Amino acid sequence: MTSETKSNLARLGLMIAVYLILAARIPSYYSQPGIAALLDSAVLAGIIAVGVGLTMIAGEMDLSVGSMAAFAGILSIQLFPYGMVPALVIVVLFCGLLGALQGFCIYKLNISSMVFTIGTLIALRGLTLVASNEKTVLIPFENIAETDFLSAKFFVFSIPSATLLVLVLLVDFFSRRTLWGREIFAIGGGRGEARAAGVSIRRPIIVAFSISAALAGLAGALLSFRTGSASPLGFEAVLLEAVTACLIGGIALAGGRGSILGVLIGLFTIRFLVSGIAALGAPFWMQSLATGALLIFVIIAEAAVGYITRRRRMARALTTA
Amino acid sequence: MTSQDVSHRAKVTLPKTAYGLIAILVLLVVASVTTPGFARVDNIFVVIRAASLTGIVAIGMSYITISGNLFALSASALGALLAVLFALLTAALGFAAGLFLTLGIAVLCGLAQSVAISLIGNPIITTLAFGTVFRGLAALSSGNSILRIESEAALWLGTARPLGIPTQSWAFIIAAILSWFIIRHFKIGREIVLCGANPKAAVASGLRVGLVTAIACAALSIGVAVMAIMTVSQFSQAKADLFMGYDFDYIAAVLVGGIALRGGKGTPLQAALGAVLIALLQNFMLLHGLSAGVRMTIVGLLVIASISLFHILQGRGR
Amino acid sequence: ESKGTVVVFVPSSTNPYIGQFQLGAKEKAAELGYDIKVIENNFNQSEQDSQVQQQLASGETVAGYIWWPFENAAGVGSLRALSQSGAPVIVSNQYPIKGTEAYWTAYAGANDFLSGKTAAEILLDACAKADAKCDKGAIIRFPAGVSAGDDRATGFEDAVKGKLDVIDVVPTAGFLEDEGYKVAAQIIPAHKGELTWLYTQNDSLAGAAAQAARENGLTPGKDIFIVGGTCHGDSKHVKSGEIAGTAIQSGYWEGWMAMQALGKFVVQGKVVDGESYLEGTPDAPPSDADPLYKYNFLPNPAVANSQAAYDAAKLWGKTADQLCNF
Amino acid sequence: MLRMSGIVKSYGPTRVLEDVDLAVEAGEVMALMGENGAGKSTLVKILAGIEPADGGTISIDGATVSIRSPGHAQAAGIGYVAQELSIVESLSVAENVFLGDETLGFFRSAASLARRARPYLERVGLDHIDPLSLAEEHSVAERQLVEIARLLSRKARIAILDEPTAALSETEIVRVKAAVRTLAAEGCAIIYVTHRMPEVFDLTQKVTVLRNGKSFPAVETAGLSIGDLIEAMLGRQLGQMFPPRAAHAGEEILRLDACRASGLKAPVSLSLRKGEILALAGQVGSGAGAVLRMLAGVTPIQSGSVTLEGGAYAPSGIAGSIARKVLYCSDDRKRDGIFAVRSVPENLSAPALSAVSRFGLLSPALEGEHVTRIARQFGLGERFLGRLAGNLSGGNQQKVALGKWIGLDPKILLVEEPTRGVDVGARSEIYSHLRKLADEGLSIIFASSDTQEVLGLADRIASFFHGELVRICDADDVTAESLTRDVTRASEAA
Ligand SMILES: Nc1ncnc2c1ncn2[C@@H]1O[C@H](COP(=O)(O)OP(=O)(O)OP(=O)(O)O)[C@@H](O)[C@H]1O
Ligand SMILES: Nc1ncnc2c1ncn2[C@@H]1O[C@H](COP(=O)(O)OP(=O)(O)OP(=O)(O)O)[C@@H](O)[C@H]1O
Ligand SMILES: [Mg+2]
Ligand SMILES: [Mg+2]
Repeated sequence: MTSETKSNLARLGLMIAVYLILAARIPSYYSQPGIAALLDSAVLAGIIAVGVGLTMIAGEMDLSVGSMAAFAGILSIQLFPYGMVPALVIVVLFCGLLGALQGFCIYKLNISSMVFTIGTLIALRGLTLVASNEKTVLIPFENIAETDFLSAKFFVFSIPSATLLVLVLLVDFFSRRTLWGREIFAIGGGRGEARAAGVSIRRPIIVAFSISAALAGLAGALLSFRTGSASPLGFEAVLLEAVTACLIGGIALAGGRGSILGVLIGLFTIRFLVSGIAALGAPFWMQSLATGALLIFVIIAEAAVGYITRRRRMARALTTA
Repeated sequence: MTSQDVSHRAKVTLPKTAYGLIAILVLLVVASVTTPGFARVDNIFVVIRAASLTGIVAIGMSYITISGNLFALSASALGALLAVLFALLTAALGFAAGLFLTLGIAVLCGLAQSVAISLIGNPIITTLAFGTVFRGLAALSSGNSILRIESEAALWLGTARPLGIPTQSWAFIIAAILSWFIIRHFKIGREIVLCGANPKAAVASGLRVGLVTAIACAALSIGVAVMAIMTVSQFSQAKADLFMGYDFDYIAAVLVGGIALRGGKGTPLQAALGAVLIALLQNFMLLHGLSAGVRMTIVGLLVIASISLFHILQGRGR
Repeated sequence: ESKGTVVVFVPSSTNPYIGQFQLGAKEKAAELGYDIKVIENNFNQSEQDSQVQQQLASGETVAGYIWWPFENAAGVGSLRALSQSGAPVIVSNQYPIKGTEAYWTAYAGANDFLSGKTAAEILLDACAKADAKCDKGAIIRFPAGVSAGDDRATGFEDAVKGKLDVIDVVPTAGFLEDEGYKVAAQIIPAHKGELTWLYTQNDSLAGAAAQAARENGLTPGKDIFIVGGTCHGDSKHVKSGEIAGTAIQSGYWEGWMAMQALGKFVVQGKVVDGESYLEGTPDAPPSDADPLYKYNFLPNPAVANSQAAYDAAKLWGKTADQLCNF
Repeated sequence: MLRMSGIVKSYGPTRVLEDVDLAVEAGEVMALMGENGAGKSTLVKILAGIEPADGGTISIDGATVSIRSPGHAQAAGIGYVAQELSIVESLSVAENVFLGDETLGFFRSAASLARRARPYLERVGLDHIDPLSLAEEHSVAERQLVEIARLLSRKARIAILDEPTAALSETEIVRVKAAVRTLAAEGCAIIYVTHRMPEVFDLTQKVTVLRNGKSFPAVETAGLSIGDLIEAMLGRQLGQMFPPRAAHAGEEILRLDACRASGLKAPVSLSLRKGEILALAGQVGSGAGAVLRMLAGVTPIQSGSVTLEGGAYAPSGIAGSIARKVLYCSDDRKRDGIFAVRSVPENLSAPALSAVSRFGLLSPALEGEHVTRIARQFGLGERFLGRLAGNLSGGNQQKVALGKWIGLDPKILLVEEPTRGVDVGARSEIYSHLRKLADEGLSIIFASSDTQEVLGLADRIASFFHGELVRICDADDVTAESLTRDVTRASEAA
């Protein structure tokens, strides 16, 4: 068993523990509709976390996803008259394009993406306000029933939550089994090393940022369609949740390590926790404290495990030297 | 986390603060030509006042950045916690005690974060987690109510204008000069810069990296405390939802000031200039009656443009 | 014996007004014999949406819902889902969007249009009393995109049409003093000698604006008239006359009346079409036996800007001090 | 086959290459030599597409090619092993072998990569390694060999190796040499950058020398002597590489009694006298460096005792050893020796901040005095003082890394690989500075895998093998052969 499998199992264990602790007090955690709702609640942060996770694996971080999702939400509702599917496709493509442009600038400027995307985070939010005329935009109420199919459940899945799961599998496959995906891991694990070995830096950066933006766009559009409206101020908190999911899911901030499946585990760990605490009727600061505590716990555990493996490796190197 | 290759090319020799000054001058000229009422002296004071509190925190944040710890995401939440605690302590023990205890607690919060950063090795995650905890504690200790204080001294601190300049602006100017002086002329300042430049070499040279992180975190916490105390004093009240969503403002000021995120370079003065530049632009747009969306878009573009410019001027693009 | 659980969706008690709302709802629920569960979302509409999903999925039978969406329009989908559960839904605080009537049982809460209108009346009154010429002025608004701000501005502008000249509508970054101060401190000097009044949408912003005015050599209540229109936190600016006056908008009573509306529906089983402005009597709260209307509005009794007036002001048996300083 | 002509390259205002020519034929190994900073790496980086050239042409088989990215270089059949490791630690060994190789198709599985990587790993003697294991689990030497395996897998027509053996021990160097010979035999044109003279004479047919960014026509290796080569590189004759030894050494200053630490398999006992230079000779992983790290407080002393000037010495961490004036300079100056983005004076005063400040305030006068003293002692010219340390050449960087300690009045200087990657000219300067310091009473221990350096610089030599101390002798009693035998005892035993 590789160390990565081990760490993923440990994370899975943590997720199950959180689930069981809360399930003991919340009956709906066992019921089919309850699980369906939990899955649904993970869609927004989940789809976005997949994209952000990919940029983190590349050793970058896309901070602009929240604004991108809000922008996509406004755009998709405004395009609703042309039909939902065309609107969705246009929005996702457009966001993907914006993301590619952003990735290209980051590559070309050779600048830290955290610096650059703080700028786009602010600018895109402003643009969203401008595009929406600073008002929440709505699907006409007579048409709102048209979006019902997005909330319909098939067993425990809805279309959005199935989309999330399919996306996770797809992106996981992409990241592990394709040249472009491996390039993302390579430049995250060692930018200069990968470049010296002949890996193009431009392609993986552009690919990671355009996937991240396209997924943020998809999440924003899907969620806005489901609720039938989009607010220019929406999706502000999603970045922190997505990044937290990635971190709990084992994606290293330094890049190059982690897996998209791990992100899913991290995501459900916080969803179980946050939804559970809210469902118990506890005030917000309890959610806040619990999330913070969980994150601190995970990173300290990680630091400890890392320390121990380094010691072991050193000891092993000594005995085999 | 940075995408730069480690390359050392020739640098443009003009100090980066000069670019900030030039940008401010250009904006000033353009603005004063196009905006009636903009170039008046009192409007300049208004802008500096508007930049003051953000600027003080940005100055603290620049210590984090220069010391090689990127940035902290817990400043706004810590601000809320400190505001609430300052109000509680002042109400219970009086202004002086409230002031010093709050500063003390701020330093402790900074130290706690620095210990965690040293253990975990990642300032962003650590402060992300601490931020949620601070906000939770702020809500918890405020009991979800508005905390009012009645203190003449606090009111003076929050609203007085010695020599016609608001206390907040005094604090900002003093903080900028003081922190520049510390970085430039104090031994610990040099240590901060060196630790940011290369932490491993700093350890090997016997520099106190742990202490440096602690000082940087404490500097930010003190900046946050000053902001919190002055805000509470000005309005004689505190709430747990103060400063919500401000973190990116502080970071934007640091970035617009042209401080390299990789650490080891730049001075707190640049963060102060960045804050003034953003406030100047905001003021200009406010006076032009631009809508919130347009204002935000332009500030975002300013951040992008200024960081790109600094970057290209240093010849780091591809 | 409990009559069932009422589930209350609110943004977050980190905001003291919402804390008061919860308190009012809880006390009324206890009085009526209901259990209450409050679900907070920390100002995040998508989180609130998934909380609704979660709640509905639990299959719990509830006595009813109280719905305070964080983002009014964006929450319509969730509101609709709640209504489809069959349990009564009382909407509160955020004035329902036209066209959604089928999704909720009754609205019980503040009326932001009314709040804007009351503020306008206070302002006009103050100008008239001081015999000052009020014409040009500005509205300092809640952040762009917040619907309560839009509604209050609309109510205010409707009420002052033809009487005052609104030259500027400026969105702030937030709802709190420091954010209001930042805007006011830049707007006032830039329009010096031009602004005769300011409407700031709440008293936190008004107090900050008064401070900014004073710092610019303007005496609030003389050179410039400032009104917020909802008492909130610091009453010192009202008592000292700096703010032209205020109105009691009580989070406590809003939560209370939302819960009362739900109780009324359970007992009476019907909703009368139309609007009802609950009477702002000083002493007795409205009776549970009154009919439930489709729209039930919290009264916004105006309070004049003097210590005496403030001390005398009462709503439904609680003093202004109890209701405004939480 | 390959012809580069008129290559020009500047970094900002500094011209690094001016009008450089280079030509290699198929099946030929060409040594590229020159002092540190001569521009060797820059030249091969241009060929490998890592850096763009400002001017000049590159032609392959007579056709002019334009190489603007590593991808172009690969397409042109150029394989490249970089001077710094280019192994991504978080990827598997197999993926590292095929890193940057787009010919394997868009879809790829770990198992098939591993299968394909195995033959190449075997050719560089890494058959014991699991191709699926992560690169970080292996030693630096093994990782370097993985890079050679990558070069083999590329089926390159032109292979560039930039100091491939700098981090390797003799046995591994043998494997690299064998791999290079096979490549050449297969008709590959090879550019081989190295500072190691024996390799040049052993492996290459021609030598091209770069000096100050200018190239000299290639010469046949066979007709060259070491002296000629050095003269060509330096543009002058290297008088005496090593300074004369000390006439006498003082009393004992440091004594180790049966000390163990991580990296050591058997207890080590040795002593050091005042003004003496002691060499710890050994290949990579021999434990020579481990002794230094133990004395420097980097790794704890697990057992045994150390006596410094008659008192017990057990440093807790690096600050502890600095407090006792036992100072350590590691073998990786980029990593922890210099502050690349800060100026040279700031680097030189870094460990001595307390000495150059008063009441916590830096004193410009004290600092200036401190810096000029070191600069004078270490031959760092005025013109370097205004520069960022990262912009200096390797030799000058090493002077900064070493020199910064001198200001602290050390009792014992511990130096690991004092001249790794430093050219002959700077090397001889560093040796004479170290000797001068020793003559003034400083005691020096250095660890080195360079036999010549050990023999030339040390008063006494302690040889190490596989974590054990082999023997301690006076330098006069040691010959190159006996030393090589001591530090490679394994090959004898095997
Ligand atoms: N990215 C860069 N920016 C600025 N100057 C550089 C850069 N890379 C190299 N230099 C400078 O160019 C010169 C040539 O460097 P190069 O690495 O090619 O030398 P080299 O011959 O390979 O030396 P070594 O033997 O130390 O490897 C040196 O003076 C070096 O300082
Ligand atoms: N900083 C360190 N801390 C603890 N252990 C280390 C450290 N560096 C290396 N080691 C361990 O010490 C052992 C020997 O290290 P290394 O390969 O560098 O040989 P060395 O003793 O330095 O020999 P030399 O430098 O002469 O080649 C290795 O197994 C390594 O794991
Ligand atoms: Mg080189
Ligand atoms: Mg070593």
